[in-house]
Amino acid sequence: MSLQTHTIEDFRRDVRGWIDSNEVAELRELEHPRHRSLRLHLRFGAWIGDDDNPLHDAWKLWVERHQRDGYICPWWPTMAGGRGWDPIQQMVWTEELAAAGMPRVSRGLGEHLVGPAVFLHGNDEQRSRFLPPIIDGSDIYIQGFSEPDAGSDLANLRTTGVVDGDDLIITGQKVWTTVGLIGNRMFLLCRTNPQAPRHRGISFVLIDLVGDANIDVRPTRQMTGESEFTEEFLTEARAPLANVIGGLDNGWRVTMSTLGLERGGDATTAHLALAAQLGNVIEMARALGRSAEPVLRQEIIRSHIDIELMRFGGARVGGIIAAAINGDVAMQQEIERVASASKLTGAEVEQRIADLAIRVRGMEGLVRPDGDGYRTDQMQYELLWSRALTIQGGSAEIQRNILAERALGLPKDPAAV
Amino acid sequence: MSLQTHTIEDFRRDVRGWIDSNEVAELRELEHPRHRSLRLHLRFGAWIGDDDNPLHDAWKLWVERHQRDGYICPWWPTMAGGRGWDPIQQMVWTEELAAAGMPRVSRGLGEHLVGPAVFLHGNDEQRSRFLPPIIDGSDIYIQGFSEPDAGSDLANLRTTGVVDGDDLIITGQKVWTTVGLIGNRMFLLCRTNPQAPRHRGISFVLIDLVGDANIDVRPTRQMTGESEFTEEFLTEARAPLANVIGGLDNGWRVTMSTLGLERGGDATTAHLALAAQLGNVIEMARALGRSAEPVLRQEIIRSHIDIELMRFGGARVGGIIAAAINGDVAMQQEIERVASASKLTGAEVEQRIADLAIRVRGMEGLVRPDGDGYRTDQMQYELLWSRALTIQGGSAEIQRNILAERALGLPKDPAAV
Amino acid sequence: MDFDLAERELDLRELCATFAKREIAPVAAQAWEDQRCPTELLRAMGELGLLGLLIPERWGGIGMSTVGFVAAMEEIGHADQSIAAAWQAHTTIGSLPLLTFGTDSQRERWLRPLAEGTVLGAFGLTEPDAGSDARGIATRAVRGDGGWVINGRKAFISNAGTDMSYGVTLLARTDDGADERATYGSFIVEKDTEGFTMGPKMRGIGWKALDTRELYFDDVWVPDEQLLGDPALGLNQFLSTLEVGRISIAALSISLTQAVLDLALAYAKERRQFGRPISEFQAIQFKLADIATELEASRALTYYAAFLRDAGRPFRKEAAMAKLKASRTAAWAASEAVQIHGGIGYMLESPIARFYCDSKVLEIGEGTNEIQHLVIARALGC
Amino acid sequence: MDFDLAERELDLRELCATFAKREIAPVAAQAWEDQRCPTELLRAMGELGLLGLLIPERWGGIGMSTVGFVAAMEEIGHADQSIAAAWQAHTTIGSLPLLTFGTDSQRERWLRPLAEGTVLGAFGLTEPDAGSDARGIATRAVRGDGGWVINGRKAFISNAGTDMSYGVTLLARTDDGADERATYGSFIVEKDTEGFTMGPKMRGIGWKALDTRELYFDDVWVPDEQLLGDPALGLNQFLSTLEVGRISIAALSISLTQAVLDLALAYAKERRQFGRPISEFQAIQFKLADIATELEASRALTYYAAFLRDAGRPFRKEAAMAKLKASRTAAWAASEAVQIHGGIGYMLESPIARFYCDSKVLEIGEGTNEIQHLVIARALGC
Repeated sequence: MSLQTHTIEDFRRDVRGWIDSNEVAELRELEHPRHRSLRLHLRFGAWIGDDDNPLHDAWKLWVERHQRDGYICPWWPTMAGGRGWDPIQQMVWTEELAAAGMPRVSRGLGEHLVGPAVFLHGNDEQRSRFLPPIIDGSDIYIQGFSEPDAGSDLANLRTTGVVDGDDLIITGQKVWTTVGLIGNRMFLLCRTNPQAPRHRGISFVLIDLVGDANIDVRPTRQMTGESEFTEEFLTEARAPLANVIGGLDNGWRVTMSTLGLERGGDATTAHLALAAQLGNVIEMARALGRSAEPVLRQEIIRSHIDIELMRFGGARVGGIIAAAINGDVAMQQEIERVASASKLTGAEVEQRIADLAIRVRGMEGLVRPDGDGYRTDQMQYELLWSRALTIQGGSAEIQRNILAERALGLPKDPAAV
Repeated sequence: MSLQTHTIEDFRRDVRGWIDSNEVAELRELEHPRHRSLRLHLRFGAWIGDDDNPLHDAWKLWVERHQRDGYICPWWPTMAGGRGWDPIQQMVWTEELAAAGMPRVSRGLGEHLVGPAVFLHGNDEQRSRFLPPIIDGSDIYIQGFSEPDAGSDLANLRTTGVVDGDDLIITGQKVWTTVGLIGNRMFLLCRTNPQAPRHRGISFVLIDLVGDANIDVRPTRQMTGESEFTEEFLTEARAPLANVIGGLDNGWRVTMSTLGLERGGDATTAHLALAAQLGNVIEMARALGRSAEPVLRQEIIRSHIDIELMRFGGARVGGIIAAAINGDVAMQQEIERVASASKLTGAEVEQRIADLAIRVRGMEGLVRPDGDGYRTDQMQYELLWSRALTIQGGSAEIQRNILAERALGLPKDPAAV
Repeated sequence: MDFDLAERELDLRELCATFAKREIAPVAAQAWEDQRCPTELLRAMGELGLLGLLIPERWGGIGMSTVGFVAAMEEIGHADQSIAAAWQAHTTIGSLPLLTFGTDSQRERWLRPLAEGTVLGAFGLTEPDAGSDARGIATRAVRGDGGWVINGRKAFISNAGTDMSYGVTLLARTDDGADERATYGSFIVEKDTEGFTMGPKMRGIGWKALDTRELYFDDVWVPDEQLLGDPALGLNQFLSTLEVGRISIAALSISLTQAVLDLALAYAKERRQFGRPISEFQAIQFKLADIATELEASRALTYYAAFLRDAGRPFRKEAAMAKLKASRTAAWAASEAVQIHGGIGYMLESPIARFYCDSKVLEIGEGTNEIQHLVIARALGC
Repeated sequence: MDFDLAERELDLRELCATFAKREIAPVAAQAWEDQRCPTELLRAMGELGLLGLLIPERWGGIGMSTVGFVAAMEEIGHADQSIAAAWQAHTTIGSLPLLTFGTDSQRERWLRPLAEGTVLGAFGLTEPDAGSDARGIATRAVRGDGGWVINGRKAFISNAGTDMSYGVTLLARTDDGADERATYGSFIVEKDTEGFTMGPKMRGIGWKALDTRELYFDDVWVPDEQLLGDPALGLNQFLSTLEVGRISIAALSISLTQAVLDLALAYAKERRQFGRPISEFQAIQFKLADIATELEASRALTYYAAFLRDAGRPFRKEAAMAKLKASRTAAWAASEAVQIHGGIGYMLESPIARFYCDSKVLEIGEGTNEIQHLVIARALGC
């Protein structure tokens, strides 16, 4: 008797077949470092600027083929317009795309956060109004969660939402918003009931950024020289009450469950990017004739081991997410635990690999490439970018602290950073 | 469509039912620290000394019930006398025994190394001669691999085996043998062809220790105060050629494949012991009123994260081992890779937890308990014992180096420690 | 700046090096194995003046600088950690409260024999249930019969139970519990005093030749002249005289790190694998270089703290840093040194195993490293 | 022992502290942003005598001790790492070869202006393809036309391309390739020499105000008087004069660690979360205490290496240790300090981000830390 199943391999064969028949070979070019900024935008759901790029047509073709066969947001439930894939299938999909050198068509935060919030917590009207524009790419969402005083301590948010007739009037400042300039819509948290305890009285709202929105999106510049993050000033911005997902004052619950899913989704595939980065370091070490250096090897293999363990963790999370999408709350907590573990390990591994890369490369690695603007090459970008990984979305310390409470039942102490 | 399967839960129910009906409650007492030495022996397959212990009868009853229903070496293939369980089933079995507080009946190295060597590489005559006495507990094996100059560099072994008629005459010294005093038989590696390259010309032999064996087993004393390890001096010890497994000069291959399986087996369940140790630290922290200390929590959760990832890794290895037992060599290499990753992480996590335990406990933790002999309590034992984990069976450095070659294809450099 | 020892300090170091090599090293392993405090060695050290190291000549000592004390410790601790631990407990907390708070007649009576090395000094601070906060001690001294009556229990007290011990100086609360402000005093209790008993020698993971015990005080009466200083003294004021203990443990730590580095280096040069001495392997070289580097940094920091004390300046923060850094380095270096030794390093009888076992207490004793962190953070203004 | 600076060193430190605060700090961020070497500041430092720090008065310098140099660096580097990097390159490798190997007339002609601070010094050692082993350099000088003809290429050369630069002193092979033993010489090449050109200012991740370039030598002819010392000198003998460079990077590293500690501490006391300043949280306190401790250890070790040089004793091992320890501490501390700052620390314009970016080169420049490990291991006899 054996419990093994081989249907994963059948699925993999199907996926590989579709990619073979539909791939747009020119898009392999996107892997080139000069397209980093574009890749970042695509990951967040938009082809922005650079319309003259000859790849633009290729990209449109690739997206059309996805749309034709229903491969956009494929992990969404069928009632939401997806294919209902479980995360193992997603992982296979991602792996096969990577193997073929084809980019994944992502709808960014719309796909990973707004969609789940709407299909898990929204009403039918909201589902039909908000989900299709995400799938067809007309709505690109940015995230309005963090504030100057609400980073790790998200529940400390100050942005207010005041009911005025059928609208919510929103005022406040958001920071640390990923590539905020590319979106036409924002999902945000605001405090709609100042009397309620910290975690209650918060609402999850979708709002338009275009037109006369009273929302000022300002780019900031990060260590990498890029504006991966923006800040937003909302001055009496209006959103219809019908855009509140999961009901007024219920935003914390909506957020926690969808954030968990997002992290879970990340956990299933996080090892792939890390393995690729480590592969680059190994290539670099080989090219410099340093791959036999014993101490270097020890460091490389340490990272490899962590990545292997994350890979297995990813598969495990996969199984759990499948249950959670069907609304199993206990499972959502399990995802949160596992995904936190993966995110924390992944962030530190990524920092370690990025640092190793620079040390392998030596002085050359510290010289930024020529060209306009503030350029960095891929390894430099990863070095600087990786520094943010243990800060953004709740510092590593806070996340470990939360895990100590939830996973190990240690006493609650939000101030015990 | 979902690829999830629920038959694991069915299996778990069956196992739990068997344990409920057959458990011998007195054996829960074995968990007490004063039985540590006995537990160690049981793990290696023997109830040694302490025959007056009132638990002895309970243990015999528990073993008889296993034998009656075929639960000894249950993961061995059916042709070898086992039940053909895959490692996920084994893991469930171990988990359920742990949940019930019942000890696992292990046949020690006979079960985990000799058995697989014999059923994978032996002939039919050897299978029928060597396997049943392992299952019925009459043969307890100790391992004769490491030598003074062949620790991390195992292939450097010097013990010679000279063919003399139908016998092999073996001379040499073995060290670092786990609980060598409890066995009646030894499996060892010796060099039977000094002309062959390092990894060839080595044979895997089973030999009797009792009677006029010309093998002198000497205890040594380790940091823990225990004799976990012995050394053996073989002076023209004789073993019949029919005891050579896998053919003369073919011992390296036999060893590598069975060692891989052993490590794989360990990998499926290694997280359990670590989780228990971490649980003890948490208990201790609670008892001392320190469980809310932020920095302590951070360290606890770091170990927890690693254990979680190992748990997932274990499940993964499980799947692979199932294939490897059916003789798939490619799978064996995959096990080796994964299991090495797990072993290396596990060893470091165990050291970290043991160290943390002592720091949580403070000065009290450094005082050994009263009583005869060189006593240590459980946490002290773990602290000192864990120090051996990155040394025994190939140092962590060597193991990482091997992994660098096998898993990442870095250039071979055995001297690059 | 001048990192050289003064001539007197150099002479002392030389003396200690010779004594350590000729007298301590040959018997250390056996004393550890026997779990016996070799007081004959401590008496011999006393004859050389080493037991009165930090005490002025006026009271029978040799009035050495703290820097000289660290240098001496480097030699003693390199030969054996247990004996060094006994010696430093005597030299610092066992003697200094008498020097700081004693009257001349108390100094004459109790400090002089300690400094001259005829008896061994002990200080009773820690209690079984007080955790790491000294404020939590429960031992009390109350006025009675024209003196003080002491009740309580002390734990992990070094040097009080040997055949060379005279008794103990202990800390007790002197307020009646009703006052808002807790006050503390310390008292000299000689060994045959009625009601003063002790447990058996504790058996440790390391420091096995050090005599450590629980002490019990059961209606122990002492006359006023055995009260040391003002019984209304605050705790911090009192404990500050013990800050040199942190420098002392830092010095003990660097002596251990040097010892394990020497052992690992010698082993690596001798042990061959894959046909070469393992000292030629890069991974081993890097480990050794790292140990040597962290050792040198710990050493420089420890001497810096000692220098500040000698110069009469505040050294609380630096002493805490030295203790934190040096003990952490020692524990890590001992573990790495065992790793370099491989299997042989895991044998109980190997010298490296002895130092490894001894290393564990350094991070915990004399204020855990958690405490050191807090002391430093406070000094930074957190 | 004496850890205090001498009066002259204290005065220097005071001077540098004032200059750093008044002149460097206000413009540093802008110079970094503009990626421009602010030579006006270096000229001002020259007027204060700071560019001739390690050069005797006889040649226009102020003849300061190495200890004094480290102390000065603590102040300069605390204000800005790029300017400190330019200054130290000038002060050590840019000037010292001329002092050590120059004839009096060479010293008069080239060293004096460097020491008096009217021009900026540069040394050309590294080459694009030579890796970290200086033995591998390919630039060659051959006898020709009664002088030397130089061909080759140098990379990552600081200070050669500013409006204050006079040229460069560079290292080249002087053997003809047929000899068994490679020989090396160094040559002074002034900036307008025919065939001597350079690339644009490199754009770094950090040290953005430092002028760093590739230099190209294309049949560059120099007369004999621009040859420095014996052209048959072995490489080690030559490189040993550069060992002070390791102390210099160690000093730069401790100045960075102090800077990021100060920034993190100030931020932690000001930033409130969960209703309290984050400096009250244990996790933050421990991080700050750890940084302060490793800083103090690195500092003590760096001064120790400097002391050895001043005392005329061997300091190769200690300089390598100081460089290894201090640079590793700086890189780690900068990363932890960013972590303490949270999101604000990740903004390119924040001072902490500037120091973080600057920290990366410390572990790699002036001999990677891998090299330092090997130097130390060799000194240990491996």
